[in-house]
Amino acid sequence: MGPIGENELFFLLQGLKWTVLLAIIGFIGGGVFGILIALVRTSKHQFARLASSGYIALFQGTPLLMQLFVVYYGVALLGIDVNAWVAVAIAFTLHASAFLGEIWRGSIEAVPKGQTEAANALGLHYVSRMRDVILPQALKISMPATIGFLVQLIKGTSLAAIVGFIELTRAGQIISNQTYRPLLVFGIVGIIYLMICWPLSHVGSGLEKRMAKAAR
Amino acid sequence: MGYTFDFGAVIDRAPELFWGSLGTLGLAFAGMLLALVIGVLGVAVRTSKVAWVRAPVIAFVEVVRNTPFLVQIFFIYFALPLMGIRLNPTITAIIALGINGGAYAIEIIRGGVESIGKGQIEAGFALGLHKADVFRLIILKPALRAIFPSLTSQFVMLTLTTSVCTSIAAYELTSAAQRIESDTFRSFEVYFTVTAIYLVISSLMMGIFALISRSYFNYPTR
Amino acid sequence: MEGAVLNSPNDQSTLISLDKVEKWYGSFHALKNINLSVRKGEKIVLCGPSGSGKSTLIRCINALELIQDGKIVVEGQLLDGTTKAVDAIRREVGMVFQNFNLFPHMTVLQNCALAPMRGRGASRADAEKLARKYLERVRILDQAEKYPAQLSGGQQQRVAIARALCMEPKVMLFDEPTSALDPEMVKEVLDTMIGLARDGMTMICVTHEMGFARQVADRVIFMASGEIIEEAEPETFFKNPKHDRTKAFLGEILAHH
Amino acid sequence: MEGAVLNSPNDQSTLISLDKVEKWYGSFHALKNINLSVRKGEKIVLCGPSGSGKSTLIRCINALELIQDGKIVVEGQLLDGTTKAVDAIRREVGMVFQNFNLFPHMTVLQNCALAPMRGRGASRADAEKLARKYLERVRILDQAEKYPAQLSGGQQQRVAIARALCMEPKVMLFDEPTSALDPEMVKEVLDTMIGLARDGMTMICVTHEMGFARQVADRVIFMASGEIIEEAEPETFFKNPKHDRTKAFLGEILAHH
Amino acid sequence: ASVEEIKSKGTLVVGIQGDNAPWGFVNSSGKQDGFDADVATLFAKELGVKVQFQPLAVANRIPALTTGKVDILFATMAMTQERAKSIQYSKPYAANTISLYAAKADAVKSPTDVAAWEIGVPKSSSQDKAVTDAVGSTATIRRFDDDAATIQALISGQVKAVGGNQFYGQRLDAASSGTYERKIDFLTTYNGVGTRLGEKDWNETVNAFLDKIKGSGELAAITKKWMAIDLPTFPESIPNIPFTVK
Ligand SMILES: Nc1ncnc2c1ncn2[C@@H]1O[C@H](COP(=O)(O)OP(=O)(O)OP(=O)(O)O)[C@@H](O)[C@H]1O
Ligand SMILES: Nc1ncnc2c1ncn2[C@@H]1O[C@H](COP(=O)(O)OP(=O)(O)OP(=O)(O)O)[C@@H](O)[C@H]1O
Ligand SMILES: [Mg+2]
Ligand SMILES: [Mg+2]
Repeated sequence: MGPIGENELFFLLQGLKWTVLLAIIGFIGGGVFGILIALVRTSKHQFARLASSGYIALFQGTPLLMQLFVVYYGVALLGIDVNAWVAVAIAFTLHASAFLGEIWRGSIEAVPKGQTEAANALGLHYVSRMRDVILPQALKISMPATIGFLVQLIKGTSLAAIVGFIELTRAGQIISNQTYRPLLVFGIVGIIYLMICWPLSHVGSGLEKRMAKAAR
Repeated sequence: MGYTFDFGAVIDRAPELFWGSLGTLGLAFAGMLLALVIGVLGVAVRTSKVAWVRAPVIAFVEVVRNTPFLVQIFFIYFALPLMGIRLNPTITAIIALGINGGAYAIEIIRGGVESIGKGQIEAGFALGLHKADVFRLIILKPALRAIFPSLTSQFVMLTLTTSVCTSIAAYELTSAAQRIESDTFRSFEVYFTVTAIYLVISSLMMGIFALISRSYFNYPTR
Repeated sequence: MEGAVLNSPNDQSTLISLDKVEKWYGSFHALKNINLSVRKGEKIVLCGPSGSGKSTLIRCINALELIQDGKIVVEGQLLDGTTKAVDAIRREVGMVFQNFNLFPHMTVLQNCALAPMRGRGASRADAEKLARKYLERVRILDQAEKYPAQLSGGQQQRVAIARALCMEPKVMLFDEPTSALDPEMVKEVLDTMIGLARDGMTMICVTHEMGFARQVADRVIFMASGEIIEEAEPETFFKNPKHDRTKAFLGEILAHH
Repeated sequence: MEGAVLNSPNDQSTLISLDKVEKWYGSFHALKNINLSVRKGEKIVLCGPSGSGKSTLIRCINALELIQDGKIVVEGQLLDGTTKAVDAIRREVGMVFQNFNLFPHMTVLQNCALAPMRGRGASRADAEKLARKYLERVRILDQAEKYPAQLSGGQQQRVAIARALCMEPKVMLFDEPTSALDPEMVKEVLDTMIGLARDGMTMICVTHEMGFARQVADRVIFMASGEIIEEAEPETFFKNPKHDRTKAFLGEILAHH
Repeated sequence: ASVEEIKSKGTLVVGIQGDNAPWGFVNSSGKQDGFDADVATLFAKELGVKVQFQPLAVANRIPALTTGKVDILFATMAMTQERAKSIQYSKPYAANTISLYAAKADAVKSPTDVAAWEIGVPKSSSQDKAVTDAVGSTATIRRFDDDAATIQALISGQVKAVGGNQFYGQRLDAASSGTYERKIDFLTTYNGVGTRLGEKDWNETVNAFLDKIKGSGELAAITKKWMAIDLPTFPESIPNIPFTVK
């Protein structure tokens, strides 16, 4: 039963470092593949649509913890040793791309058909149609949902504890079990999360305001 | 590695998994309903023109979205009793899920509301409708349609989040699984089985939402 | 007798008045010193070049735009952004938008039945009966069960007109109500509007249908660059326009037809 | 000389051909046995009552609607939903939508510069120069930095026209391009279109501006209920309509004006 | 990997608990510490290799061993028949007494007195098993993630009693001095070192090592250091839990 002092706070900050790194991996992997999933999911090809909706159902529908577990331990059962970083990168990318893909798919479909038609009538090819016309409008609709998910992803990095990362939540648990002050420790952990997630919300509403300039 | 799978032990405990699944479904549906109510009411207030009306909702959203669910559920379960409010694990779990899901739902739905053309709102006012009617009859449905996949995703996430409720000893699938695992030590078998059950539950959820979407949002758009 | 009703409304009270109204969009001066007063039963035609502020003006009358200076009074109520009665006023003022603004998630019938049900508390059956009546008037009853996205441009415009008529308002604001219609349909819709005018409805109509202006209007108002340039009875307006800008504009209309 | 260019295009090759085209929206039969062939440089005016299928027809030519039966060939390419070259064809076919479909997140200038930059790979500077040229032609260059939501109805329509012209296409499809304009502006826009016609552009134009039809069209096509009822040179069309439906329709136009 | 392979590799990967003070936990300077850590360090010294700790959660201790992520478990593994089917236990090297703790004000003499109570335990722990066996049919068992949450549940009044081990008394006293006391002792369990089934070399090496430190007094010293108690007496055998590979 100990007090919460400098040492403990420093330990939490060490955890924070991992949290941030893991979140960055998730953002990048999820963002890149999420866009791909969203585009495939809204494509003309029936098979591609079906495959991508299966992908989304699978990786949205199973707990991230299980995905991590399967990638790290399950693959090891097959005799392939997976490095913890690789496991985390794969699992987070699968998870985040499924969610972001579905969020963006929805907002792409929410852009009025007339916009696609106008882009088509201008003879724009697929890439330009998406990049210049559809995605900017879709992004605006999806912004609150996207920020919401990224914030959840930051917090979801705590699950990486199962493959041995002592990130923020795990560090909090450890300290809680040493000091027997779960409320205080998790209160501090909560505040640290608040401090790293808040800027993200802030960036989100800033982007929203910029895009609102062109509101109809 | 010479690991041989043996699902016998897991199959023996099928009834527990079944009741655990029902617990998860119950928590998920109740939490979702509460989240939807909070989301819709919250967004009505959140999109108000008056700053001091918006402020509490914004604060609620920021605090709840940016702190871990575990912290929230711990707070309700362990800290509220110190202030004289004692709730049992199931009620605690539902409230925590509802509040957490509600905060995300408010923001998601707001995205939809803001995608509605100004002309729609003006037309509603021009017909002499009250603010509340304009929101309820004119904005809400197209707004929900615009963000429905995001909302579905959030609710699938909420369904999976029910597993955290095991930490305050609420009865659901993960706690059943953990018990089976600690009794049998068939970790892989238990995890695979539970993952499959979660997949079934969330596919069910996605299916229900797809059905709602298909019957409720089936109007054509330009 | 009809002519008498048409040209001298029996009630002389002022229903709408605008007094030194100024409207800015950011740094763009959209309405400049607008003074206008409309008596009960009066019909006004508003015309002028594209971008001259016609839509802005009628939107202000329905409190859809905030003004920066001046006063607008509708039915004795000052519109100043805090008016509690604004919903009640709007219930008496029907409006047909230039771009229709139909509700995409409601069928044509639901679009039209909405205001009677929610605004006046009519039963669904009564509201739908009323809706059918006005849909029939604009010859589009056969499309009652379709959604707006399934209609042609002209059909949408007629639904927008029917929807506003279903409010059975005291005042109607029309923003180019026949722009998307073919000549046959233009005639039918104008005939409907003439009928309304005969029944004593107050009307402000943005249009370039000069036949309609001649036949129905008590006054024609010509706007340019946010200002009211000229205001006169149709006869005088068409025969002896005072202002050069008006002359040029009318020259176009006459040459064109 | 101008008249010669106008009435007998020097190239006789067929640019667009529709053969027994049938289009259904669900159970609604929108286009019935449409046969039409347009030579290079030809100008066609399409008219007919509201809901008769005019917009649907020109949308089919740009492959924006799938047809259920028949064949559409544009520039030698069969449009059957699998055509690879459809983007390339669309790059040669400009279109002005009845409801404009401007891109709300881009300024007027960006709306117009997009196609030249992305379709033809022009540099930004060149594309903007082109955009300014056509914006000037429709008298709206002063609004270049505004967003569509900040424009009046007529201004939006002119931007839509400028945007299509910036593609400098071989064929233009106009869907009621002057519906939201005042008479002065109508004249200016029609003059612009006459200029394009003189330069040999192929055009299909949905319009009820009969002056324009008389002055420019090689053929006038009259549609009703999804069918082509009558098809003739303007002179014949206006003076000796064959079909009763056409006569009734034209009667309205003439009485009306 | 065999013992010989580890010796030539020079590093022993030990699976250990990361958050179960004082058994095994990562201290706030980020170092693995605790009773198990000390014993494992001695073991590595015995083999002449470096020790590398892999902190594990309760749930993934056995998978980490069976998939070869760790070489051996010094992970507070209470010896049970079921677990003995998945891993090979060594001879016991630590003991754990499980008791019921409740407020002094509540009179409890025998398990029948707690019928209809809500009782908290850390899930999947030995306390869980012991309390469930003893009163699971009459009382409501609430299973929490860890000791900290279990103790907090008692302090918050969410449960009336908790099933705890020998450390709970001092922790409850620190939280609320003089309010709670030990009521009933259920049983004592023993911890063993875990190795993979059938790997005779590991089992024999560990048993020999344990005998040695029991004899030399090193284990007693470590026990005193972390638990403030004398070395318990260990049973020679436990039914259905073999200490050696046949
Ligand atoms: N939100 C806005 N921001 C900036 N300028 C605007 C905005 N809305 C309208 N304007 C400008 O105000 C002027 C008047 O617009 P208004 O819509 O009233 O014109 P109008 O007379 O109805 O024209 P039209 O006949 O083309 O519909 C136009 O020049 C337009 O560009
Ligand atoms: N998506 C749809 N589903 C069902 N019916 C439709 C759909 N789109 C159009 N229609 C119907 O097809 C017919 C032809 O429509 P179209 O838009 O081509 O008419 P139009 O000749 O352009 O009329 P207008 O002059 O009013 O614009 C109309 O009766 C319309 O109701
Ligand atoms: Mg206007
Ligand atoms: Mg049309």
